[in-house]
Amino acid sequence: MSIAEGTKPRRLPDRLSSRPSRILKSWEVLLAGIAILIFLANTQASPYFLNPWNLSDATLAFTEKAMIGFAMALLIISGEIDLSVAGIIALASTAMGFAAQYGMGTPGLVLIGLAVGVVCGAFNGVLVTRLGLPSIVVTIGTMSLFRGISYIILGDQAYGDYPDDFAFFGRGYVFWVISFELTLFALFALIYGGLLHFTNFGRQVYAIGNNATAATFSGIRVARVKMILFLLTGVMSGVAAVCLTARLGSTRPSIAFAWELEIVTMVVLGGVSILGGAGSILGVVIAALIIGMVTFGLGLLNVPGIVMSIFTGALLIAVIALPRLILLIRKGRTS
Amino acid sequence: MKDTETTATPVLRLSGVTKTFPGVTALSQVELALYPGQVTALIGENGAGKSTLVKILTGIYQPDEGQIVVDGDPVRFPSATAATEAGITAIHQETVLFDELSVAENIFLGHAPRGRFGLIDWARMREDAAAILDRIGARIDPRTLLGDLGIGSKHLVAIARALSVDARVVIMDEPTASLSQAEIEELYDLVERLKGEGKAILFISHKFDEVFRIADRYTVFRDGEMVDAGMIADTTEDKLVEKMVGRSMDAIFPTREHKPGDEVLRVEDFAHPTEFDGISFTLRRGEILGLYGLVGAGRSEVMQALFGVTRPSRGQVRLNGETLRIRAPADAIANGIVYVPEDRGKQGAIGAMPIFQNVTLPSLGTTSKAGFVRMAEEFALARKYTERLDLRASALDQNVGNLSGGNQQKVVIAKWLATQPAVIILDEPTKGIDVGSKAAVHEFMAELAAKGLSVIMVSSEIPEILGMSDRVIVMRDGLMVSEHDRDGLTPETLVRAAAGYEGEAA
Amino acid sequence: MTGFLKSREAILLGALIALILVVEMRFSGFAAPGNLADVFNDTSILIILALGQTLVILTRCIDLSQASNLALTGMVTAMLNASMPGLPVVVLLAIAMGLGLVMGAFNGILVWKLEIPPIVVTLGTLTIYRGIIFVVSGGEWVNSHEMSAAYKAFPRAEFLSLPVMSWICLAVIAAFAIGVNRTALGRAFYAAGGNPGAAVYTGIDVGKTRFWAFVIAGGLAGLCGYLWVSRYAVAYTDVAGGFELDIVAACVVGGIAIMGGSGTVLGAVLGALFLGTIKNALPVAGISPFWQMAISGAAIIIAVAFNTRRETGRVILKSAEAKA
Amino acid sequence: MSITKNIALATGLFAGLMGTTALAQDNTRIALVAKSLGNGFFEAAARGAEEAAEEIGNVEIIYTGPTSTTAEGQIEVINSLIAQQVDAIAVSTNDPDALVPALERAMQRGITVISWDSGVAPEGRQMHLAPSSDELIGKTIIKLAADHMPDGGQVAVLSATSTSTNQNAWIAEMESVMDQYPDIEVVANVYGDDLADKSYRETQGLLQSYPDLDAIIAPTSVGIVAAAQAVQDAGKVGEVNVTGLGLPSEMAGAIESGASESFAIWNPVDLGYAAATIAYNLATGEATAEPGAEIDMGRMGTVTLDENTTAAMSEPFTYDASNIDEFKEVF
Repeated sequence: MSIAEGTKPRRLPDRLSSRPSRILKSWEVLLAGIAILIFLANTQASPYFLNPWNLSDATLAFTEKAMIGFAMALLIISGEIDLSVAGIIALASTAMGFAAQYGMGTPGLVLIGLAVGVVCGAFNGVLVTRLGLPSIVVTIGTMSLFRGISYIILGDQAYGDYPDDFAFFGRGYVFWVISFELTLFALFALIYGGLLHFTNFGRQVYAIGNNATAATFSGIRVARVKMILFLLTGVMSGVAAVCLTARLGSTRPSIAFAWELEIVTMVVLGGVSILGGAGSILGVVIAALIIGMVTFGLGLLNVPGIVMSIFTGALLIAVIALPRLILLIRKGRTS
Repeated sequence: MKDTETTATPVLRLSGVTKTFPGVTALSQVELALYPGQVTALIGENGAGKSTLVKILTGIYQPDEGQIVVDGDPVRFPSATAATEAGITAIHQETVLFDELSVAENIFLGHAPRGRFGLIDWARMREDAAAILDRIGARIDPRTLLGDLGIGSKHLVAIARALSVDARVVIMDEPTASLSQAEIEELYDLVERLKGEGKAILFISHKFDEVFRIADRYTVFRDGEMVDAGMIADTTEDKLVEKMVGRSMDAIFPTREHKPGDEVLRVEDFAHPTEFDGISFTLRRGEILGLYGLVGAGRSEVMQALFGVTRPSRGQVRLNGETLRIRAPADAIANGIVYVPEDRGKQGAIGAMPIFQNVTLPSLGTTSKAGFVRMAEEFALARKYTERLDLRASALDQNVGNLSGGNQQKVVIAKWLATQPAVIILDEPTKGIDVGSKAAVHEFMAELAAKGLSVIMVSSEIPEILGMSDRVIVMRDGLMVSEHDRDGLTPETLVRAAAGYEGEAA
Repeated sequence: MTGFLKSREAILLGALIALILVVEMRFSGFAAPGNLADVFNDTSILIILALGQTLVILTRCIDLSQASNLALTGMVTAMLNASMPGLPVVVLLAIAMGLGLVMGAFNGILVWKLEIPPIVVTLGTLTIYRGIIFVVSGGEWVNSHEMSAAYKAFPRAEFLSLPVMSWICLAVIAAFAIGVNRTALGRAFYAAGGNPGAAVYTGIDVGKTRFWAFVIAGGLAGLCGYLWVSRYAVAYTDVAGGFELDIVAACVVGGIAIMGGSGTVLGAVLGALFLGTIKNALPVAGISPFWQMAISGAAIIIAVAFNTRRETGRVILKSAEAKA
Repeated sequence: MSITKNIALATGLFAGLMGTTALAQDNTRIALVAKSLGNGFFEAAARGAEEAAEEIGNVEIIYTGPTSTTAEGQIEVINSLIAQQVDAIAVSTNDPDALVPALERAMQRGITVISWDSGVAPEGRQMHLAPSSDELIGKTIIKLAADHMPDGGQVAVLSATSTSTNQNAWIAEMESVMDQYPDIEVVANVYGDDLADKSYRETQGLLQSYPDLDAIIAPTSVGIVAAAQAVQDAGKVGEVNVTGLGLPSEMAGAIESGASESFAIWNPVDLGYAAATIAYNLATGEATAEPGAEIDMGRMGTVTLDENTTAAMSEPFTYDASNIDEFKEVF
């Protein structure tokens, strides 16, 4: 069995199966199929659906959440989670509103929004990586803390004196029906897709999520990678805060309430394993589109938002349960 | 003990038991008999199949073939409870205890005494626990939280747990591994008492002194097969060692003509608050340094501190004369020191990632450009090293988790060789892998040493240590006990040094 | 006793007493027995839910659907009561618990048989259960005057000068104290979460144990559904919205380890009481209610930092032991 | 195999949710947007709007809103109404500022936008129909309390969501007339966020903090019910009078138990009716929303817009034990 002298070792192929066959079996294709079906159903259900302006408006319902979702996807793949993202939005928005009161210009406001995101992300990151606390609990705490600070600052008041050009981030159009937010969404999809799938950093994120101990033994600085991921999630929450605040034109402490669970739902529906180690940005993009289309399509039929959420909740469980159910039934048959 | 009893029918008998796992046959047509009032020692190297056997006897695993016969009737143990109910109890080698529960509850979990309304009677449970602990001479308060105990006391609790059921068969899987000398003596007394009560005892141990002290019978396993059995009185330690390592004696290790060169690595007065102390050694270019000792001797801990996984409290590491500051594995890797860990599944391979990505993980700096991965480079690097190790896989994008143990190990070794290290530490490099893969790994190790790579090989397998090392260091209880040159070194010397048998030094 | 004094529960109890005393200093009368009884009564629902959640967390799972379960069962009982005022409260209670059990069992079966991560399962059922409320009620509220007097009176009825609500809570606490500490299933929750691998060696089926945790948590959420709706005398879709995280927070403050296997009934009760006291004290002590959220958040972070540090004590190894 | 099954399931679910697809293109479609669905006040307003639609003919009312009282939810609803190209939107807002951008876009797309009940900032609508004037409401709510406090005493205010404008305006008006009641002291102002449980808890806090409290004024239909319940549970019926703005159907119990002596409300049915009629008139060009304009609202007569293009409909009406039974069946 040992290597015989002179014999040429067996050559291993790079890939087991051809690219097309692998793609066909992937989660993303399943999701894309569902997305197409929903798209077709929508076109049948309402004559208003296929209007470019309407579709453009509809994207605003998910772009901000999806932007956070990209960073959250990386974080969840690494085996952590951040439930404080909506709290960060509230705090960042409050900070921007506060600065706007004192006449701060648009560039300064954006910087403040992003800076609050960084600080909050760093706070989460330090608690998780330095003190070794479980991220789900830490961020349940910081979720209340961040939003709570907004409540302390604002109470029942609102900030609304934003400069006119600030509105561009939430209401501006880059080209025809392509809104600034949609552009940003596409841009971040590419950036995060690139980061996760084509860089050393992304590879390390997968390795950590799959087996943090083996990753440590492989020379990956696990705490540092996780810290960066918390910072990224914080920054993206800051970006979302800028867009949402600009879109609403006002800040109240209840802004973006309960978004954290919607964002996690989007990420998990996109095929990111909640246990870490698996998932893709493409999946998250498609999941965002699915949720956006369901919301918009049912909205056109004046179906209340809460009923739409039954659909997303059921979809979430169904897409994860079905493959396992089928496996279970097959196993039952063979044994 | 009457003579008639020794020839009496066994309480428990295994016949033709076979158990296979994907890629590995753990047990093959194994026979075993346990007699009332007698201690049967089960002897074998790591990976010989002892632990699998224990799991089959306690209902954790079900055998693929063969029979378990209790009192002459064939039985099946579909769960742990079933085995307990059949009167079989075990002290497991790995901790199967609960840190967050009290000592009393750890002893009685699953069969706690019930009081009124069928509720658990805590008072009685504590009393009973105290009684059992007292019986084994353990001075532990049953109300203590298990997590607050040291590893030795935890082991005593595990023993108490095994004795809390009224069993006829008691399995002890390396029961003295973590005990102090005084505790070991008390355990021996306990074994005598259990014998007196007519219980059949299966005693698994590496330590020949204790086998000869307390066992009545022996059974030797090697590579999942039963190779010998008989009465202790009819054998000698040398014979048992030979039986135990027999196969490996015959195995051909690569011939190594190359002479070690200059000193590469020097470790001085290395210490850790809890794991090891006073470790000093050197390593030369092209040398294979064997590090031998029993499980728990602190070998892996020294190596992991050297690699930066844990922080030593004291000591110096010099590479080519320069003092290194190693705070994390990344620092060690940057300096050309790499570590192939013992626990493949947890520390070595990332099962859900493809082969090529596993191989390139510590080398991403060289396969990437400006931080971006280059798949073609990755495949090339992965192919280069996996093919040299004769990896058996379908393709390089196959997930490592789907490979056999031996092939997983090749991937892990390939991963480290791809970093082109100066020093490679191999922790139990051939543990639990098949003979063919073993040979490939050994041959490659020799080849690497010949090319000037310095190797530290941690191993519990005596033939491997003897067959591969230029020099051998033996550790026991976190300390270096002896250092040996390859020439004239015998298995017995090593076993004695590691077990502390017949004095301290060899 | 010295063991208790060093425990997390004792420290939390100390913190709770300190909190009450601080409020008492600002507003005398807060620490009066009558007022404390009111605080307890007001926190009863949180306590009951936190106890259910405790079991789930003990087994290394999490249930985010409790608040939705509560709201749905509450709505169903209110609608039943509105359409059939003659239906005795006992029957409604049974229906509420039964419905809650079924929803808990649905979570549990997905976790047990399909091995879907609990957070995903309950994230899904959180929205599904809540959505169903809107579907069954058509978005309509059930208001006070549509409910029968008996329906509203039950939790308020006083027995030995305590409302029935408080008695139910005390009964649940007592049942948990016995059930968790003195039954095989109760101990199995600890084993299944503390060391799932080892639990197998003691004959415990980890998946089944998790299932039961979800079932019990669901049943209690159903019970609370009736209690909540009858207490506030109104049922609508958004009842107890966002409460799921308050429940988890109460458990965390109470020292229930999110990694499973560790925590006590007393801890969960004290954790819930701590948050409940803050909620009740703020308006009384004249602190703006807007401070409440930040204070709860800070309490959670402090609690988890405190608890986790105590748990990760270094294992003292053999050589050190031998030297000592 | 698994893919097809998944798809089949997904389609089934989706089809099930589709429900009715009524599209009547010829009608004038007026969307009545509530603060949140399920609130009895808005349900009653929707009935009024339907009444107006029947009266006018060729009008379709789309009654919609978010499930919880959030601005973001209302924005999504408004976006989908814009997409449906409705003719008019009449909204009772959760946030006067946050809805402006969405409503501005609606107006850009040629949709008539008015606010009613709770107003939107002027740039976000063509006109606002206030149920009553802030001044009248402010005076009414304190008078309701004072009528039952001959010797003066302490009152506390339990407001609704801190994010709605109308409550704050009413309370400000109330405070401006407090000098007429020298014996009455407003001791606290708390927020129940339009949540039953929070309002309940805030009331409990008030009862504890101010043992001598004589009355609680809750100018919100959710808060007043919760406050009455809390007073009843605390055994303070007769000591503390709960009053403010509420719906007869929801307050019948409190009047009966004595927790509330009296309360006031304008008629939401009339309000919905008026909002729909005005929206129709503006959408069909029969009226223009500009300061000083007089707009017809059917059986409710006409309203005149002030310089902020705001109009007040009517005075609040007081309900007590003498007339509650008559109205509790109506709304």
